[in-house]
Amino acid sequence: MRIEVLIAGRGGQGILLLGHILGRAVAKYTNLYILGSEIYAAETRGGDSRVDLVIADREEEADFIKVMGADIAIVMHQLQLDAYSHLIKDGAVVFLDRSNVTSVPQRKWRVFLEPYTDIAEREFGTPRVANMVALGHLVRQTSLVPPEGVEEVIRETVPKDWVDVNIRAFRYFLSR
Amino acid sequence: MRIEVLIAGRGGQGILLLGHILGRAVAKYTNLYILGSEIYAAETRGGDSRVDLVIADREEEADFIKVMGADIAIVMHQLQLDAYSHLIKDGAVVFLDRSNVTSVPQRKWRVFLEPYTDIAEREFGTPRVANMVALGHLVRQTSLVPPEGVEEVIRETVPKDWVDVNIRAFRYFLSR
Amino acid sequence: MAVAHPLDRYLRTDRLPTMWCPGCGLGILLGCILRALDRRIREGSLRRENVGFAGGIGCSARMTLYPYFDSAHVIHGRAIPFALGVKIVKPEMKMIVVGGDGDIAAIGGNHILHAIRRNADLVVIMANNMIYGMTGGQQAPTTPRGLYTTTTPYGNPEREINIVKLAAALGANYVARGSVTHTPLLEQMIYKALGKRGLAFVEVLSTCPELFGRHIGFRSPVDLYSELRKRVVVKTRPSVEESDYSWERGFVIGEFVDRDEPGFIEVLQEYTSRARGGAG
Amino acid sequence: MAVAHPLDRYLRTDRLPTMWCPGCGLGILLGCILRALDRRIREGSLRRENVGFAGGIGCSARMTLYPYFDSAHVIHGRAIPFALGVKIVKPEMKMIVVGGDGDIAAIGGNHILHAIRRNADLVVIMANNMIYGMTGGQQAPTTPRGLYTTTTPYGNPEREINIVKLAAALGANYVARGSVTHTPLLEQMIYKALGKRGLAFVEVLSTCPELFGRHIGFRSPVDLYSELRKRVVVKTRPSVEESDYSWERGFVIGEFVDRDEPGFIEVLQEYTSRARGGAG
Amino acid sequence: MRVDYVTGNTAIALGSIAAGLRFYAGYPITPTSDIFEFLARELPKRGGYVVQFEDEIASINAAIGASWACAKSMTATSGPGFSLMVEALSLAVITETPVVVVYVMRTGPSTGVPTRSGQYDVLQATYGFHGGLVVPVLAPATPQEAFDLTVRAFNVSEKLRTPVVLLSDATIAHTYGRVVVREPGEVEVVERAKPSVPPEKYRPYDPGEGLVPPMACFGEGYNVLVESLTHDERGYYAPRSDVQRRLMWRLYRKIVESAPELFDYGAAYLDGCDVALVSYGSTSLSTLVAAKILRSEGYRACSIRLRTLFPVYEEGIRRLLNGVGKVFVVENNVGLYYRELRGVLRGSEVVSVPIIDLDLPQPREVVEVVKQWL
Amino acid sequence: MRVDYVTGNTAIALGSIAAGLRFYAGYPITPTSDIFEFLARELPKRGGYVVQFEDEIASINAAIGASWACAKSMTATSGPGFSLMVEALSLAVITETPVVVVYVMRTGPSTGVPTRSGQYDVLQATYGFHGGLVVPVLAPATPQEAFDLTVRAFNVSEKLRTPVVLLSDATIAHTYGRVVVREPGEVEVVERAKPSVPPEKYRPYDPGEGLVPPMACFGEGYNVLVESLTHDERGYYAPRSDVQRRLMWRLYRKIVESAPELFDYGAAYLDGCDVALVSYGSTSLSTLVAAKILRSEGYRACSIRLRTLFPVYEEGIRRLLNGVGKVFVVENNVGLYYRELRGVLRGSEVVSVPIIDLDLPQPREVVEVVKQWL
Amino acid sequence: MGSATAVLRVPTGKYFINVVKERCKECGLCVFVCPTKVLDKGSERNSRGYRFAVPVRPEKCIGCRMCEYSCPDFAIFIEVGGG
Amino acid sequence: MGSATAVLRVPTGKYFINVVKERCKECGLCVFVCPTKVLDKGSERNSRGYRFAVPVRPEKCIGCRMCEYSCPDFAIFIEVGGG
Ligand SMILES: Cc1ncc(C[n+]2csc(CCOP(=O)(O)OP(=O)(O)O)c2C)c(N)n1
Ligand SMILES: Cc1ncc(C[n+]2csc(CCOP(=O)(O)OP(=O)(O)O)c2C)c(N)n1
Ligand code: SF4
Ligand code: SF4
Ligand code: SF4
Ligand code: SF4
Ligand code: SF4
Ligand code: SF4
Ligand SMILES: [Mg+2]
Ligand SMILES: [Mg+2]
Repeated sequence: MRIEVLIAGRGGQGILLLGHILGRAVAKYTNLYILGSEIYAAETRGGDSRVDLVIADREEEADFIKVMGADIAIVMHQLQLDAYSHLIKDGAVVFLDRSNVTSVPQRKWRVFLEPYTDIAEREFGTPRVANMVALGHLVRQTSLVPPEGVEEVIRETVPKDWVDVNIRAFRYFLSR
Repeated sequence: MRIEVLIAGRGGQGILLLGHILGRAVAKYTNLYILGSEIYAAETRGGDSRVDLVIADREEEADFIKVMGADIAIVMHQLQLDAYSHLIKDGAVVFLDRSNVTSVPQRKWRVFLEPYTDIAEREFGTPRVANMVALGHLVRQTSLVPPEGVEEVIRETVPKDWVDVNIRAFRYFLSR
Repeated sequence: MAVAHPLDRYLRTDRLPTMWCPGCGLGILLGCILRALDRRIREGSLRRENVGFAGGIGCSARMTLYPYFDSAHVIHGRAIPFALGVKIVKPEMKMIVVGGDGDIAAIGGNHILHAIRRNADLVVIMANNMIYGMTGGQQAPTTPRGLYTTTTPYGNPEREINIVKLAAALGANYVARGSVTHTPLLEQMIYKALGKRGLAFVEVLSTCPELFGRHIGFRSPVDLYSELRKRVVVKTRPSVEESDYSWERGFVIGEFVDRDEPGFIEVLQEYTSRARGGAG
Repeated sequence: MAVAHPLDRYLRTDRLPTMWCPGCGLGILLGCILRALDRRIREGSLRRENVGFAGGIGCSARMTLYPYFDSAHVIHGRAIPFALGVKIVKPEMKMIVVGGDGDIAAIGGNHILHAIRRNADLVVIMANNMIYGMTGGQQAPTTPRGLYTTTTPYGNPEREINIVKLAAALGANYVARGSVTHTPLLEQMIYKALGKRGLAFVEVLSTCPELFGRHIGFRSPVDLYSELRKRVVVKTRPSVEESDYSWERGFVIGEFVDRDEPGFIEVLQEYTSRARGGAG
Repeated sequence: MRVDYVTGNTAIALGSIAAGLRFYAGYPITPTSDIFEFLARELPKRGGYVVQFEDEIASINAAIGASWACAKSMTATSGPGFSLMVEALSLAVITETPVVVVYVMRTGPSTGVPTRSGQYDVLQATYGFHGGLVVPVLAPATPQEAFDLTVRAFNVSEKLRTPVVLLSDATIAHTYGRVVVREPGEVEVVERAKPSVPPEKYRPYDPGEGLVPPMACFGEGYNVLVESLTHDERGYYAPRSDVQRRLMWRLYRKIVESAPELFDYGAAYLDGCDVALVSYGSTSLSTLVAAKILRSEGYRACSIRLRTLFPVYEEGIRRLLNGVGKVFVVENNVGLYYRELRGVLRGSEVVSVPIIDLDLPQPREVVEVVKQWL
Repeated sequence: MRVDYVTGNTAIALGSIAAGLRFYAGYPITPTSDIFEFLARELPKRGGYVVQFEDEIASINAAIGASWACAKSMTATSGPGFSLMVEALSLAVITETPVVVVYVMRTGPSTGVPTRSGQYDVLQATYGFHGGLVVPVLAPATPQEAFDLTVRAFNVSEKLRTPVVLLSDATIAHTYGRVVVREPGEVEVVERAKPSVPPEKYRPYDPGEGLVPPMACFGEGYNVLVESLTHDERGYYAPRSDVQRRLMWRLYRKIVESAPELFDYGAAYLDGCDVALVSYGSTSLSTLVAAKILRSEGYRACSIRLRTLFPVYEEGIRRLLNGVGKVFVVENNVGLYYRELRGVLRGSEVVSVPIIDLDLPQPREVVEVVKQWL
Repeated sequence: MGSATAVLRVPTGKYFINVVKERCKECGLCVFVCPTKVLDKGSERNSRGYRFAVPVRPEKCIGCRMCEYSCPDFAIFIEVGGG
Repeated sequence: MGSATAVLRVPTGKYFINVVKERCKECGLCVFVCPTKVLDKGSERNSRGYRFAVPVRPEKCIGCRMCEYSCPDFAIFIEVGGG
C-alpha cells in the first residue's frame, strides 16, 4: 500500500498546519511509514502553500517526498487547484473548498465539494479553522487515520487557546 | 654528462655560501642545468651544513636534488666526512680541509687534502674565507666553471666589505 | 526604467521592491546613504563611477543589491577585506562597506578591528538590528543581554558589544552612531563619513520588525519603530564614555569621534614610494 | 626526571632546554607564569589538576609544550575558543591561554574580541615581541610604525595596535601590561589574573633578540633587553588613557583595569539553569 | 522509545541527544539553524550547554576543546561554514579528537541559493582539509536515517577518536518523516576508551595493541598534551620521517580498516539487477522511484543507497555490484562521488548521472537520462 | 631574459612579476614567507602593492577585491592557510574572479612539520571548497617549472576568469635551480577580456558566444555586480533550477573543456615503456631517478611528471599511457591522486605507491616498492 | 494594477505627494512619522496585496519630507510645486 | 659534560647559586640583571657549545633572585642557606 496526499491552498489558509497534523497523526497513530514536505512562498500573503505526504506500509515504499500522482487531495483555493490538478491522479479522492473554488476540472476524481471556509466562519466564528473542517472531512471519508489520533495531535500542536475550536471544527464532518 | 657535487661541513664554516656561489656560477656561467638543495641544522653552532648540487647537460638529467653518489665533494670537517663519505662515490674528486679533518677513509677517491682554514687565517686573516679557498681549489682542479664567473657571483652575493677578501681567497689556489 | 522617486537614478529600480520585509529599517538606511551620496555627487566632491559598495551576507548586506553603482555582495563577514583590496589598488575609489551586526561585529570582527587599527580609508556602515535577520532571529553580539532570541530561548546570557567604544579605542577617524528613527541626522553622519580620509565608522540602529520585533513583543513595524525611537537618546558631540548602548539606559546616538589622522592608503603609498625612490 | 630548579616540578624537564633562541624573553615569561601558579597552588586557591594551558602557533604559543599540566598546542589563533570549550563544560578548570601578538591580536583577533566582550572566564596572556618570531620576522600588528620587518622592507606603514585599550573598551575584568624586563611585577600581575573571574588579560612585552632585535639593530639578547627596559615606563594604577604603546614615547606598564563583573560562565550557568527550572 | 513526526534537522538534534551530546557550539546558517535552535531549548534541560560563537571557526574549535574536556560535542553548518571549519578539522584529525560535524549541504558554490538543496560538497566533506586523511562521512536520506546515523556518527567518533561528518542536505533538513526516537538509555552508545594506566604512565597518543589510543581529558590529572605538530606517542614534537610515517599510517588505518564495519547501505529491487542506480542522501529518494519506474518498464533496475560515503569499503561495494551490467551514479551535482566509484568499480561500466536541481531531481528525469545509456 | 639561480619560491615570485602581478595580499606562513618577502621588496619598485593582512581570510578576500579593481592578484600559503581560504575560493569560483593562489604544501595534517615537505593536499587543492567545481591546479617540480607555471597560472586565471592553484611543496620551495627568467615583456601574458559594449548594455555574467564573460572592473563606470548568490547574466539573484543548471554547467565546462589545452606533462624514457611511474611535483624527481634505475636493471620503465593536475585531461592521460602494462602512481602521501588516476585509467593496472617522507622519497625506496609489483 | 512605477500623485497646495503604488508594503511608517497626520493606509491594494499609503489630508502637508525619509521602500516622495 | 640536570652549585655565604649547566644558553641576561655583578659568562662549554654562566663574585650575592627570575631557561636559581 502506498498513498500520496496533496494538500494545497494559499498562504494564510492554514495549509501547513493541516498537513502537519495529518502527517503527524499518520506517523504516530498508524503503523504506516510517512514522509512529508512543505512548500511555501516567501510572500506574506497569497503565495502557494503546499504539503506533500507519501504514506506506505513498507518503509521502502515511502520513497519520495513529492507527490507525483496524488491519491488523496485537499485543495482550498482555485489558484492551487489550477496549478496542481495535474498532480492529482485519476481515481483520487479530492476535497475542495467550495468557498474558494469556482470551477472544477473534468477529471475522473471522486470529488467532495464543501464550503469549508464558510462553514468555519458560520459555525466557529473564524475562517482560520476551515483547514480543520476539511481535515475532518478527509478523515471521515478515507479513514486513513483514527480521529482520536488526530485530536491528540491537535492538542499537542495547536496553541492552547485554539485547541478547542480546532477540535470542534475537526469534528464537524465526523459527527454528522 | 651528469655530475653530483657534495659540499659539507659544520655550521659556521660558510658551507651554504660556498654551495650557493658554486651553484650560481654553474647556472649563470655555463650551459649546464643545475638543481641544488641545502640542509642546515637548526642549532646555532656546530650542526651539519650541507649543499647538494646535481649538474647535467640535459635538463632531464638534472633530475634529483640530493646527492646519491657525489662525483665531486668538498668536506670541511671530520664530523661530516664521517657522516657523508658513503655519499661520495669511488673515483670522486674530494677536497678536504686538513685543518679540520684528521682521518681520511680508505676509498678510491682522488683526494686533495689542504689546510683551507689555516690558509685562510694565515693568508687572509680570517677563517671565514676558508670556504672560498676551498672553492678556488675545486674550480682549479675540476674546471667545472670559469673562474671569472665565480668571481662575478662573489661580487653579487657577498656583502660589499667582504668581496675583496673573498675574491682573494678564492684566487689562492687558482693563482698558483 | 521610468524614474519616479528622486533616488531612482541611484537605484536598480528593476530590482524593486526590495526583498526586505515591510517596514524593515534597512530601506530607510539605504535612502539615507543614497541621499548623502547624492549630495556629494552634486557638490562635486565625489564622482559617481568612483563609488563602490561591498557587503557580506545578511539582510543588511543585501543593501548592495540595489544601488546603481559598482557593488559587491560577497561572503559573510568579508566585505571589509574585499573593499580594502579594491581601495589599495584603486585609491580613487570611495568604498562603502555595508553590513549587519552579525556580518561586521561577529564573524567579521577581525576585519573591522584591523581596518580600524590601520585607519583604512573605508566608510563602514553597520546596520545594527540587534539580531540575525537573514537566518531567522538568532542572537547577535549586539542583542541586549537577557532578551529572547531563537538561539537563546532562556534569554541572552552574553554581554552586548558597544562597537562605538571599540572603534574609538582602535582609533577610527570618525565614529558615529545613528538611527533609522532619526533620518536627517543619519544622512548627515553618512555625508560626513563620505568626506573623511581614514576609517569612518557609522553604527546605525535599525529595526527588524519581522524577527527582533516579534521576539520582544513589538510585532508591527510602527510599534518597533516607535519603541526604538523612545529608547534613542540624541546627544550633540557626546564623548565616547557617554556612548551608552543599553536597552534600559537607552542608546546614545551622535558623533563620538571626528579626527583627521592620515589614512592607511596614503601612508602605504608614501612607504611604497620609498621603494620606487630606490631606498630599502 | 631529577628536579633541580624550583620550578622543575611544574615543567616537563625532559623537554628542556626549550626550543627558544638564547635570551628569548618567552622563557622569562614562562617562569613568571609558573611562579604565579606555584603561589596559587601552595596557598590552595587553585588545584593543580584544574589548571590547563592552551596556545595557538608561534614561538610564544610553544610555551604550552613545557608546563607539566594539561596543555593544548592547537592551531594559529584559535586557542581562545579551544580554551573556552574546555571551560564551559568544566567550569572548575582555570584555563590559561598563551600566545603571541600575531596569534592573539592578528589572526586570533576575533576571538579575543568576543572573549572579552563576553567577559569569558579565561586568563589570556599575550606575549608581545612586536614581531612574528616563528615565521621569521614579519610585521605584527604590534610592530611600531616605521620599523623594518621582512614583510615591510621599506618600513611598517601600519599603525600599531594598543591592545590594552581594546581590552578595556570591551570590558575585561582585568587588564594589565607587563614586561619581561620587570619580572616581580609581571609575576604579580599573573598571580592576580589567576584569581579573577571573567576575562583577565595580560599583555607582556617580550624580547625577540633573534629577529626583532636584529631588525632594529640590537642583536644580542642583553642589548635588546636593556633597550626595552629603557623604553618601559612603570606606572601604578595608570588609567587606560595613559596606556601609551609607542616606540618613541615608551611603553607604559601597569594594571589598567581591575573590576569584578560576573563572568560569562556564571551567567551562562544561571541562564541555563532556567531551562532546568522548566522555564522558557 | 517513541514515534515522532519530525524533520531531518530535528531528527539530527534528537539523535545527538540520544547519543549523549553535552556541548553544542554553533553559528547560525541556513539550512541548519533549527538544529541549533532545537538544541538551545532542549539540551540545557538535560545538563548540556549550547553556545553561539562569533563564527564557525570558534564553534568548531570550542567543540574540539570541549571534547578534550570529555564532553561529547557537535556543531552543524553548511558549505560556507564548513569551509571555515576545515582547518580545525585537520587539527581534530591529528589530535584524534572525537567530534561530530553535521554538514547540511545547500546549493552552492559560495552563497548560492541558501535555502535550497544540492550535493555539491560530498568530496569536500572528506578531502576538504589539509593532511589528506579520510574522515568518516555518513549520509542519511530520511529523518529516520538522520536520527540513526547521528547516533552512529557519535559512536564512530568516540570509538575511533576521529571527527565524523554527518552529511545531510537542505531537502532532508526540511523533510518530515515518521521517526522512531530512542531516548539516551535506549540506543547503544559508545564511549571513548579511557586510560587504564596511572597518570605518570599515560602517553596520550599511544595506541597500545590497537590503533586508537585511550583518551584522558583535561582536569583529570593526566597532564594531557593536545598537539597539532607531528608527535610521538607522548605527544612530543618529533619532526622525523619515521614518526610521521607511523602516525600517518596509523591515523589512516584506524579509519580505513573500519570500512567494513562502517559500511552501510540500503538496496531495493536487488534480485536480477543489471542496471544499478547508486545514490546517497536525498537524491536516493529520486533514485528509488526511478528504479521502480524502470522496473515497471521492464528494465532490471535496482537502487542502492549508500549511507557510508567514506571510508569507501571498496571490497563491499564491488561485491554488492558484482555482475551488474551498468552502474549509474546519480547525484545532485556535476558528478563527484562518481569519481570515487568508477575508480572502485573498474570492472563495471559506470556512468555519471549528474542532475542539478534546487530540489530533488525528478525521478522521471533520472529515468530519461539513464535510458539514454541503456 | 636572464639566467638566475634561485629557489622555487623565488622563481614563483619572479614568475608572478613577469605575468603582471600588481597586488600581493599575504599572511606569513612557512614555507611560503620568502615569496612574500621577495615581493615586498620588489613589487613596490614596479608600482605594485604588497600588504600583510590580519589573516589568510582577509588576504584572499582582499586579493579577490583587488582583482575586481582590475589588478592581477596573488596570495601564497600552505595547508593551514589554504584551509582558511577555501570559503573565499568558492566565492571566486562563482564570481569568476581571476586570482592565483600559491599553495606550498608542507607536512600535515594540521601544523605537522611546518618546515618539511609532503603532497598531502593535492585533493584539497581542488575539492577543498564547497560547490564542487574544479579549479585548475598546476604543479611544478623544479624552480624553472615554478617560474613557467606561475606565468601560466596567471594566464589561465585571466583567460578563464577563475582562481588557479599553483601547487608547490616545501622541497621545491627551497630547491635552487637554474632558471631562465623572463621579464614582463618577454613572456606571453594574457589579459582578461574587457567588455566591448557600453556600460548600459553590460551584463557582468553574460558569456556571449563563449563560456567566459568579459569582465569590467570597479571604477570604470560599468556598475559591476559581484554576486555570491546564484545569479543570472545580469548578476541578479535567481533561485531557480534552470539558472542554477545553466550557471553550474557553464562554470564547469569552461574549466573542463580547457583540459586539453591545459594538459602539460614531462615524460622520460618513454619508448617501449611498460612500467610507467606517474608522479607530480617534487616527488617526480624521485620518480625520474627511480625510472632510470629500473631501466638500468632491465625494466622497461618510464617516468611521467604531470604538471596539470586539474582539470584532469582524461583522454590525454589515457592516450599517453595507452598500452602500458602497469602504472604506478608515486606520491608523498597516503595515495590520493592515485584515486583520480585509477578512475581514469580503468583499462590499465594502476598501483598506488604512497611514500611518506619529510623530504623527497628516496628513489631506491620507490624502486623497491615498484619491484614488489613487477 | 498598473505598471511598476505607477504613481499616485496628489497635490497639496504647495507640494505633490507621490506614492509609487507597487513599491509600498503597507508598513505604516510614513503614516506614523507624518507630523500632521496627512497619510493613512489606503483601501486599494497593489498587485502584491498591500494597501498602499494615501494622503487623506493632503492640505495639511507641510513638506517636511519625513514620510519620504522614513519610507523603507522608496515608495513615497514629495515634490515642491503644484496647488 | 654531565647529565642534563648537572648543577654547578656555588655557596655565597647566605645562599647557594645554582647553574644547571646543560640548560644555559649563554644569553647573558643573568649577568646583565645582577645588581652586584656576581655573574659572568664562564669559559667552560656545555654539550651544546654554550659557555654557561658562572658566579665569579659569589660573595657579593644579595639573594635578590633577579638572575633566577630573568633567566629564560630555568638554568639558574638561588637557594637560601649554606656558607
Ligand atoms: C560563513 C557563513 N556563516 C553563516 C552564514 C549564515 N548567515 C547569513 S546572514 C547571517 C547573519 C545575519 O545577521 P546580520 O549580519 O546581523 O544581518 P541581518 O540579516 O540582521 O541584517 C548568517 C549567520 C553564512 N552565510 N556564511
Ligand atoms: C593559519 C596559519 N597561518 C599562518 C601560520 C604560520 N605562523 C605560525 S606562527 C605565526 C605567527 C607568529 O607570530 P606570533 O604569534 O607573534 O608568535 P611569536 O612567534 O612571535 O611568539 C604564523 C603566521 C600558521 N601556523 N597557521
Ligand atoms: S528579517 Fe528583519 S532585518 Fe531582515 S528584512 Fe525582515 S525585517 Fe528586515
Ligand atoms: S625567534 Fe624570537 S621569539 Fe622566537 S624563540 Fe627566537 S628569540 Fe624567541
Ligand atoms: S512631507 Fe511631511 S507633512 Fe507632508 S506628508 Fe510627508 S511627512 Fe506628512
Ligand atoms: S512608509 Fe512607504 S512602504 Fe510604508 S506604508 Fe508608507 S509608502 Fe508604504
Ligand atoms: S640572586 Fe641577585 S645578587 Fe645573587 S647572583 Fe642572582 S641576581 Fe646576583
Ligand atoms: S640567564 Fe640563564 S641561560 Fe642566560 S646566561 Fe644566565 S643562566 Fe644562562
Ligand atoms: Mg543583524
Ligand atoms: Mg610575536
